[in-house]
Amino acid sequence: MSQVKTLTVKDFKSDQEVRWCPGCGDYAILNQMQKVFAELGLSRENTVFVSGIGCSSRFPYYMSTYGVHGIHGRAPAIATGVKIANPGLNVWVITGDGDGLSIGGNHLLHTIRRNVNLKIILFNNRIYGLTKGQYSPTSEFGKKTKSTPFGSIDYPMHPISVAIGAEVTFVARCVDVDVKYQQYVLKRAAEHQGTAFVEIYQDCNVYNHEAFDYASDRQVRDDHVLYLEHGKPMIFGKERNKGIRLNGTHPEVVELGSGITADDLLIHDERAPEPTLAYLLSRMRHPEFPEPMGVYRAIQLPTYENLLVDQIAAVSQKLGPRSLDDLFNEGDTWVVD
Amino acid sequence: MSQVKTLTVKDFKSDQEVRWCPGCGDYAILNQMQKVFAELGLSRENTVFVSGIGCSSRFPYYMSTYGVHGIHGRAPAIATGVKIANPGLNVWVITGDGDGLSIGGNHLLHTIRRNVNLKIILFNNRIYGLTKGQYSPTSEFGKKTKSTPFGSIDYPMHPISVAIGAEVTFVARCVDVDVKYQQYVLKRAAEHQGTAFVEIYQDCNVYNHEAFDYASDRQVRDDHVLYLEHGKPMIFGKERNKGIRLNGTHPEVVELGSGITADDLLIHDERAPEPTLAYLLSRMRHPEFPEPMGVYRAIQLPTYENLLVDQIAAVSQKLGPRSLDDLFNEGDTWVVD
Amino acid sequence: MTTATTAQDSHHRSKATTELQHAAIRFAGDSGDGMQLAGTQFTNTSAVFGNDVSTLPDFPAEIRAPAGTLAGVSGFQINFSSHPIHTPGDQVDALIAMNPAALRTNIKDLIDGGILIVNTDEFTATNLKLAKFDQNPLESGELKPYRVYKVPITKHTLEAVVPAGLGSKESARCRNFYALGLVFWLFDRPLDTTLNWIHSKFGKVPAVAEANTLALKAGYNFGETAELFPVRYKVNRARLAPGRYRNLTGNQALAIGLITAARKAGKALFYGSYPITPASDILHELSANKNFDVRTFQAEDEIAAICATIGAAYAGAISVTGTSGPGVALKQEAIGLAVMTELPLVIVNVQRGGPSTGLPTKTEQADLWQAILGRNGECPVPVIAAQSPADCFHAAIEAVRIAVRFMTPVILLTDGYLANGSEPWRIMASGEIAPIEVRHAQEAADFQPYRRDELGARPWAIPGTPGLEHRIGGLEKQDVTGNVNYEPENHQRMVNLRAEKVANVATQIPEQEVFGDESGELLLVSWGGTYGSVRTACERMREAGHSVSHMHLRWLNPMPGNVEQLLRRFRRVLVCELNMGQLQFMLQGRFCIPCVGLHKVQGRPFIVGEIVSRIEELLGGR
Amino acid sequence: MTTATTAQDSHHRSKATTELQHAAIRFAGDSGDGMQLAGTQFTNTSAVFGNDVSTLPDFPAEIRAPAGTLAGVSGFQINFSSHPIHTPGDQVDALIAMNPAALRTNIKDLIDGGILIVNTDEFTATNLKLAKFDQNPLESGELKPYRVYKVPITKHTLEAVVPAGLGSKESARCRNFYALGLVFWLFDRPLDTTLNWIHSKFGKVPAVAEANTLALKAGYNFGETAELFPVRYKVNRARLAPGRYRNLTGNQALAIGLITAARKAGKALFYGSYPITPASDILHELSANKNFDVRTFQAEDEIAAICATIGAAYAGAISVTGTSGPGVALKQEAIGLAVMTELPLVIVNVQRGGPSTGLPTKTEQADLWQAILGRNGECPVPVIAAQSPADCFHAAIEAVRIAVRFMTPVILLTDGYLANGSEPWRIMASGEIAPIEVRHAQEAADFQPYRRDELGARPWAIPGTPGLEHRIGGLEKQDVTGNVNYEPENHQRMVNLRAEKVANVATQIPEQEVFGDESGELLLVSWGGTYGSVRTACERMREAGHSVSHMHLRWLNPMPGNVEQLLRRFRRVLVCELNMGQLQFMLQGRFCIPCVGLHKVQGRPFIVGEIVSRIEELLGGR
Ligand SMILES: Cc1ncc(C[n+]2csc(CCOP(=O)(O)OP(=O)(O)O)c2C)c(N)n1
Ligand SMILES: Cc1ncc(C[n+]2csc(CCOP(=O)(O)OP(=O)(O)O)c2C)c(N)n1
Ligand code: SF4
Ligand code: SF4
Ligand SMILES: [Mg+2]
Ligand SMILES: [Mg+2]
Repeated sequence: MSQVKTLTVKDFKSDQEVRWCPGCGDYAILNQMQKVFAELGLSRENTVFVSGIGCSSRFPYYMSTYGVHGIHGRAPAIATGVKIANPGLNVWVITGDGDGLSIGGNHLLHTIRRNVNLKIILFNNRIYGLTKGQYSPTSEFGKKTKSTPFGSIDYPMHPISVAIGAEVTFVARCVDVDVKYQQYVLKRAAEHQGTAFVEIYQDCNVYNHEAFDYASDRQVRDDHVLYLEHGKPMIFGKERNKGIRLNGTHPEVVELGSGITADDLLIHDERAPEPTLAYLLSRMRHPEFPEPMGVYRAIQLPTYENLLVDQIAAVSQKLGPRSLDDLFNEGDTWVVD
Repeated sequence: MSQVKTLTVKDFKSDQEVRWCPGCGDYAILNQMQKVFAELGLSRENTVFVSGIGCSSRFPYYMSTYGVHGIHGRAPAIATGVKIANPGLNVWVITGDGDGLSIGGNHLLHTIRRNVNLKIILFNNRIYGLTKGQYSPTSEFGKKTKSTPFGSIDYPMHPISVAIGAEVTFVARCVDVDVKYQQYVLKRAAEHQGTAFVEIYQDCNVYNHEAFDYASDRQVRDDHVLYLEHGKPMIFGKERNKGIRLNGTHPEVVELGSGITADDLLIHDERAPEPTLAYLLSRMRHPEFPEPMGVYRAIQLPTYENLLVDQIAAVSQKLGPRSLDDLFNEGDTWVVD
Repeated sequence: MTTATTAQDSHHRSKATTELQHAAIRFAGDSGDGMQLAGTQFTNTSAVFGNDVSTLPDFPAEIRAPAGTLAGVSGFQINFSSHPIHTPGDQVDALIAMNPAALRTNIKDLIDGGILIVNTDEFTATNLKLAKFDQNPLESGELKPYRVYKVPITKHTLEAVVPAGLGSKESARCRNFYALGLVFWLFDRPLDTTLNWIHSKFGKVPAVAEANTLALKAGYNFGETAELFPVRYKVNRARLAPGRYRNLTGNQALAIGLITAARKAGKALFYGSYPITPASDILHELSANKNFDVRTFQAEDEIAAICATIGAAYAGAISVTGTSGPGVALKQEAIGLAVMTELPLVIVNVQRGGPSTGLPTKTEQADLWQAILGRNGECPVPVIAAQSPADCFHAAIEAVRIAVRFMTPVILLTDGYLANGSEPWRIMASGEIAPIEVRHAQEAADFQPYRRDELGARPWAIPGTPGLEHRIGGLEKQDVTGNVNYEPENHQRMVNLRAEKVANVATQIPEQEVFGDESGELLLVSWGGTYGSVRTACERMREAGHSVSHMHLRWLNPMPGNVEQLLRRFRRVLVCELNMGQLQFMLQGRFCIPCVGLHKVQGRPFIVGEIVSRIEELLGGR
Repeated sequence: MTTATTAQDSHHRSKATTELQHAAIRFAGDSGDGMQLAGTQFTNTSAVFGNDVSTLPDFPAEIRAPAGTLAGVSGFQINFSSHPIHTPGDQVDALIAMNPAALRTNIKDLIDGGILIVNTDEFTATNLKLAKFDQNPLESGELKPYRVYKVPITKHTLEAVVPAGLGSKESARCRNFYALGLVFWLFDRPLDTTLNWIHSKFGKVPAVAEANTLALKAGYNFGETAELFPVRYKVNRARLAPGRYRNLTGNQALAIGLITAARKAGKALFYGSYPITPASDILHELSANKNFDVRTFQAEDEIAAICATIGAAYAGAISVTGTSGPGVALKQEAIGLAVMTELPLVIVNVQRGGPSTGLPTKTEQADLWQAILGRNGECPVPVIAAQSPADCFHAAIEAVRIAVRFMTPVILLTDGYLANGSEPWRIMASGEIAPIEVRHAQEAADFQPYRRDELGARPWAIPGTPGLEHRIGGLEKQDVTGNVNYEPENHQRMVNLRAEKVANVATQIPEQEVFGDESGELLLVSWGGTYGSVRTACERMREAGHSVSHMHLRWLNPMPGNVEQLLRRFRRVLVCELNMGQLQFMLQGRFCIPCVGLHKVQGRPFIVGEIVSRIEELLGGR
């Protein structure tokens, strides 16, 4: 997927005017994506961005790669078709919390379990932006929106927990404005072979402004998020004086010092064959817990499209070269003369 | 839901001829359901069975209650409507591994996360029965079926893991032929307030015969399943000499004796507020592990329909009694005379 | 401003006032300029004042485009008059352009000699470039045909609102109120409706309330004092039927109609929906009225929405699902289930531009085939279309009434134009609306779920009723018993019975009426939201002495029994639709009567002139 | 057995042989009785022997009903002849009834004087009751009109297969081979085709192979030796076009056609599907042929299936999705996307009985409106229908060819009758089939994704091509550039361009032909799977000297350019369809030519007699 002439960030910008609301978190993500593509030396012509419908789903128009702006919720399915038809392509899916989890939840689930080699980036702004502000499957319980003027009575769903329920091979999270860390996460996703699922906390400036302030505001965020590092104990806090300890199958927040040291803490293992640790991390939620950022899980499993290609090769080998005429003449035949 | 005249098993049989293949596991489940209804003294007129499409989904025709044989995959949505329109009804959903997890996966997920008070029984035979034998989302990797003559390349999904990903409030499993235990599980589901999700291993006599022999054959099953008991250590085996021990966040099978006692084993806690233990259990799979049977999780959370009814009551209270004429005359009005 | 008489209005001290029979004006600006709000306020004021009004909001695509761009322009047109009107007007008599982009995209709709008010502060080099002007149009002379009034609206606003003490960004946001005040002055409208609104809306944020008030008054006073405007205009009260009125958008009217229908049936209202432009406001409106036992369910998708609606109908609620064309596509399989299970529900389609995602914020009538013919199998469903914003109220009630009476899904078509457009609605007394009779089966003896009444409806037996336990589903049913049945003759019989049932709806709806003579040279045929423009065109042609009549179809399936007979009374039939001829095709398919069509698929309603031209062409071509 | 001449066949030693021009027979029994297999074997043998054949399998509903019940009856009808035939026959000349239920449900289709072979062993009290016989029909005299042969088939089979050493259940399972052997004898067919099949199928389980062989021969020998049958029959070879033949079901033919099309295009074949009766066999067939670079994707639902197909088309594969009516309902939104993105794909609809889940295993033609008119917005799609099982091969290739040439989704309609029915296919040499030219855009200079060629097709530029990076989607596109565009005039233009493109398909398909005279009294019009029965009816009427012609429409949208002209040449037009008049409505809608219809919605094909009666009625009613 790399090519001789390395491209710059600008080379990944399309000629279309970017049309999100001023201040929308989507801009930051677009910029990081273009940066990551340039830095990884990826090519335009071998890349396809596929999206559904939503503000976030306009994303492909702004990348100078190939792209499909699909229909609502169906991007993972479209992308699966692209990948099967041409496994050599670098295929990214852009989706929103409504697009990917509401109408499109099932496709997401099945794409994940099949481990199709797609990078799925879910822009979670906890709202339906494009349709002007209804609550989404990730909106908080009790949230007042246009369609819930008296507060939502739906318990939200948590994208990472759901993805782990489907046994995703790569799952990670980051925040729109934390651009450096976002680049790291996007790069990790880009490098993964298999379905990489990334949740990005994204500010919808107009309909759900500051929903993620706790995790993005520099003043407070260090106490509210936990940066996961493979093989390292889980320490967090502005002073790096807090940690996560395991109590049976439950995590608990502890203060370091007075007898508790880093050795008592849970060690992150993104390569654990069992996804239980990742699941446990996905259940750590604000405000009770710091919310884990970074790579929850990254394991290797043969990808769907490789299995497919291999099977076709094996079958072709086994059945030998067969022509259309062989196919036509299969089974009982007879001659009329 | 109970009534004065208690009904017998026979009272729950409809006048329709039961039309599954001879030997199909569905018969056993139908019988247990009728038994459980009689034993719990449930009424016919306040019960609705809703299903999708599939062999299993013919179920409602055979119960003498109200019933809707819906369209493929949509039973949870139909049932949600029934429940919202009349929260007093006792609503059961019957679905298959194709109906509930393939085309209907998203509705299942959202019903679960909303905690609608439905009993969802998934007949998992790991095959599409009605359409004559294609692989389903629960079919094993590599399985040869009509649509995968060279073996399936899809990794299966695991219904209980998925349900826990959506943070289900009640989830359990049992086997078709283990009728006593099935009755226990169905009763527990019946008593739960909220979404109760039950996976039943069901033999498709024609297209996937004996897929669950390891868990149903009396000769071997005790070594292959683990009966969950709340507050009890996890012991299994024909000799009850094996157990499950926690190693970090991973379970491991241990032999009791030579230093290892029941005290070293994991204690089941179906009421754990965190679903991590339930998730861990859902990952224990044959042949590496005994597969847990019984109630993985059973916690209390206000149900969707109660929240809805309460909200309507609260809003009505707050806004006071308003007539249609009040509604008509809202906002800016003016008089022409 | 077609017919104007000059008069002097006494209670104003200065300047001449010209009296008009009607005027159409348009506020146009950036999405961030608050044009929808200004338009709505002008509408309400005019309506409260006593004019007949008709409005046409024109949104940009869903996401806010960058400020100042052509894609970001938002417009709101109001036609107000002293006589009954049916449309927002073809062209406008006055245009308020808040920036160059708004000027560019709207100027072509301003009549020659029309009033153009521009916010000069926004005619900066950047904005001119964004609007693709090489030269500043205010200087190039290209605006010569119009009466141009250059007002530094932003600057004036900022000055005016200083006492409120807001920041400069928030202060500038009041400029729509300044513009509104100016236009109020120009058309001699009172300020009190808007002042009340500001008070009730921003009461809790006094600084904002004050700033908007100041801006509004400053605009008004600018008109009064500046030497700019030689004349002001006045549009007298219309002679509307006496009564209390309010202004309703189609979506509001539809929501209120559904609540009314449910109350009139004495039942809970279930509304299952998934948000989609331009239908979402129905969900919003209903969600805000839970106290009427409205149970809204925002589903995970359109399929879940209709399936839940089917479940709710089975359980006995008045059950409705609403969406737009792409959503109906997803619901068709389930509509088939509702047809087979014969359950009463209403499917609302607020049509938008297609195909596919198409033009989500624009109007169109291209889902008629989808509604009537778009399902697998022989799957007939009654279809009704609302004809004006306020008529959505009545159409909703009618749809529910037929659904319940016939035990059938009913499709109710509206469109983006009706949904967001508004008109005055004479507020009915709830007692004027007939009850909707619901008969739930009760009697267990000899109960048969598919035994039909004289109109072909099966009984509505709901869970909770002892002895009526029964099972329904999507497989073919046996006649009378409703059991699953695969017999050839039974299938044919059931297909026939379902078709007859829907055909019987024709016995319960009014005979088709024709506006104008009952026979003649040319019959205009329309349906849905084009009612107003086609009726207006017909009126104009008749005034000019032509033999033109108008038949507006409310029920598209089945059609009233006398439609064929009426069609045959005219030498020619012109079917006007915002599609490429869907109704025309269906009339021909049913009656083999050759029709001609007037088709438009531009995301916009007809303008009356287009219809008039087509008629003239046809009449000329005699 | 209409026209029979008696002759003596020399190489058989005993009994008289009657020569027939054709015969129709039906195997009927319980689902567990292996009737589909017996029927298929008889078909293959007859075809290999050299007859023209046409078959009609008749499955029960999907789940196996309990043994012996009426709901569990499975049938397989074969019409075989010495002259070309188009249908499986209206009635049968011989019926093999393996149990009372099979007798009850099938006897009405046996001609008076026809041969009835019953398995007496199954006429037990229980089975008689299950089949709702009060009296044993073998004794009641009610079978008098037929030539009844009572054979204890089960008992004979059990005795015959003893040497194979199977258990009694497995032994009994061979009774279909016994029955088959007997019928082979009766119609003087060779055993070798079936013996070969047994060998290749059960070669690995020698005991089963042996048992089936023994049963088959025992049945044959019983015919030879028993005194039961006074005469045997012979149907000579047909004069088919010379060549090698094989028997194909519609679904097989369709799958092979798709593979051929992809090979002829030099591309991978992508097939995205979700199982559904009666389309699933296409998926099965294709999955078994992965070595032709066939990439089957069993999706999680129909929506995912078509969306993946759209993705595959974008990426450059020959892309097809297959389903039945309810599945098409789910795919419509995505078909709209394919229309807007102008990507080449084929959507196969194997129609079944509707509406809703309907009669899943039965045939119908009621999805025509859905195919042509069933989407939101103005959303035209070319539609082609296959006319016979083997024709599915050609129709598949044609559909792909048009999709690729015009950059458009194409809907290919077949039905349950075609899908499961079979007929001999003259095996083509692959060289006889023209290549499908695929031109992928390559040249970056001045590339425009929506610039059209002379037929209106846009370029197919696929990912991986440097310099052609472009983005497409469901929002309205700007002409030429393909950028998102909301302008009114552009929308109208694009709607027109899409319509014109589809209309242009008419330039690339053959002119419409008429069988019989090109003008006259009555024109029969048909489409899809009713071809055979309508053609046969036409032939019969013409033989009887009537002025009746037949126009079979292959392309339903667009229709060939000369259709209107042809229709107008006949005094009356009779449209025969397995629906309530969908094509008729569309012909009237387009051409305003009043037609009459023959409609049938019974889950079954037309029988020729029905059509003949209707024609006679019409001609009589002159
Ligand atoms: C079939 C269909 N249903 C509904 C819609 C309307 N719709 C468009 S985007 C959207 C939700 C957008 O929310 P999300 O995915 O969170 O994206 P965001 O705009 O917040 O980025 C909805 C409901 C549609 N376009 N198509
Ligand atoms: C929309 C739609 N797609 C496909 C089908 C065909 N279909 C019916 S049941 C079924 C799968 C059944 O499998 P499962 O849910 O596991 O039920 P089982 O028969 O095994 O009990 C399918 C694919 C359908 N009826 N409707
Ligand atoms: S509505 Fe929200 S998510 Fe959409 S573009 Fe605007 S700020 Fe971004
Ligand atoms: S096909 Fe399988 S699941 Fe269906 S009824 Fe038969 S045995 Fe049961
Ligand atoms: Mg969102
Ligand atoms: Mg199954």
